[in-house]
Amino acid sequence: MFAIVEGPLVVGEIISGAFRPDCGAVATFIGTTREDATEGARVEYLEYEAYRPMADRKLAEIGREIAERWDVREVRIVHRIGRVGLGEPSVVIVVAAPRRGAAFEASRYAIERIKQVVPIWKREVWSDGYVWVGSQVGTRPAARALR
Amino acid sequence: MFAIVEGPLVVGEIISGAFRPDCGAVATFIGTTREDATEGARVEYLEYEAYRPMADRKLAEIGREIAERWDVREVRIVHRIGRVGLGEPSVVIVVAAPRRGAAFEASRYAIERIKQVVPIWKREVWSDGYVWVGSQVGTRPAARALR
Amino acid sequence: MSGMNGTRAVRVLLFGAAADQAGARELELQVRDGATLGDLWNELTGRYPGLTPMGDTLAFAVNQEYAGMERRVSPGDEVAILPPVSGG
Amino acid sequence: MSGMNGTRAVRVLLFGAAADQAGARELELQVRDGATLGDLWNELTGRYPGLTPMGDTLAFAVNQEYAGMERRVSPGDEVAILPPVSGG
Repeated sequence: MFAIVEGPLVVGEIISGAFRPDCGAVATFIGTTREDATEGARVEYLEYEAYRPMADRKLAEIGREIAERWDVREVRIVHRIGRVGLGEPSVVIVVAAPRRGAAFEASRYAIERIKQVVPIWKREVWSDGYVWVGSQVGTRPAARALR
Repeated sequence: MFAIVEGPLVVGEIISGAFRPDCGAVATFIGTTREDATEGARVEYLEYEAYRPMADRKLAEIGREIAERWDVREVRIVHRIGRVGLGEPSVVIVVAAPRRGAAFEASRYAIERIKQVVPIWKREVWSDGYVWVGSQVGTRPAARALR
Repeated sequence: MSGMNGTRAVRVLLFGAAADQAGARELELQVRDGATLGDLWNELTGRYPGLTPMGDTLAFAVNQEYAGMERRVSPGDEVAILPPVSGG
Repeated sequence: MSGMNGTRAVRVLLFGAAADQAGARELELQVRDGATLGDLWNELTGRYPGLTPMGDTLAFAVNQEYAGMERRVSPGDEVAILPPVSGG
């Protein structure tokens, strides 16, 4: 199951749906939005934007890459877009496998690949402006200086 | 939070409780009971037994070992005992960390250590008898042969 | 698509910081026969100079698959200008 | 605890396959002054020969901490006979 959704991720449901009697291991990775602060300013929330349907296709492609490399029986990747509050999940990756080694390795692989190839972008909205993470472009004083 | 409990593990609650705004990564490992079958017989359910409170103390000790080795902010390990049906979670490990590398490594470390040092035992109840996993002692025809 | 007058338009989508720098999220560009992504990029930075400093960091997609600068673009193609991805 | 007659009892707990093989989960053993876990194990296998084949695979705990065969056991100690753990 590979999806890009707006609105909160219900982590328990996404994970429980991957339990299978032929698997002994379920490894998950959940990315949560992290508070950040510098002198006089702090992150208030994050906003994610995706290039769809290319992003959906890339998630499914990562699932196929995993299936080629490891003995896994279920892979779920759900990425949230739009506004996400601090400490909330932005992505949930679930891998169910007969053995735990494969489950751990595949879940780590999934998040690394997401960060390499899936066209999704994160904008940190600070109290003094915003910045596109990775590009360092935005309206914050520091980001403007880089333009 | 380190606990040994009877009754189903509510995975979503255990995990969500570990989200923190100072952490960007939550890695979890969930052990689920795996169906097994040989000629003419199959596993019907599993039954876990713990030596308490030593097992509780060992779980907390694993938490301290993790805190010494990685920058993690929350570690939760909940192990279920008693009868567990097939495909159900028997253990949930949750590690929240600022960075994903630490979260992945610590969650893997936790399950490996549990399998080394926490006094909990699993009995597979098959259609033709039971067997203590690890000891290969029990009432199944194959286990009896080993006595 | 080929127009009656021989012009050929591709649809260009810009995301994230690239949309910010161009001040546009979607546009159409006319391209000549045999034009490449590189040609299209030159045209684009001529029109939106704010994109120029991002050049080294950007990736490009044609019809939703990553593509290099030598890739030919044809009428009706969807070209996307992709800043460094930052999902997860 | 030291009894009036000078005997000294430790509480022994058996788990999993070890409880099965002994046919007991909990018992008390008298130990002499200076007795070790090794001495206690000899006493135990004398009484429950079914445990003998498991010997190489077992671990022992005294007062809920792993301990080696040379560990002294004292009155009131809780000794546990631990088959290979299989949690997770």
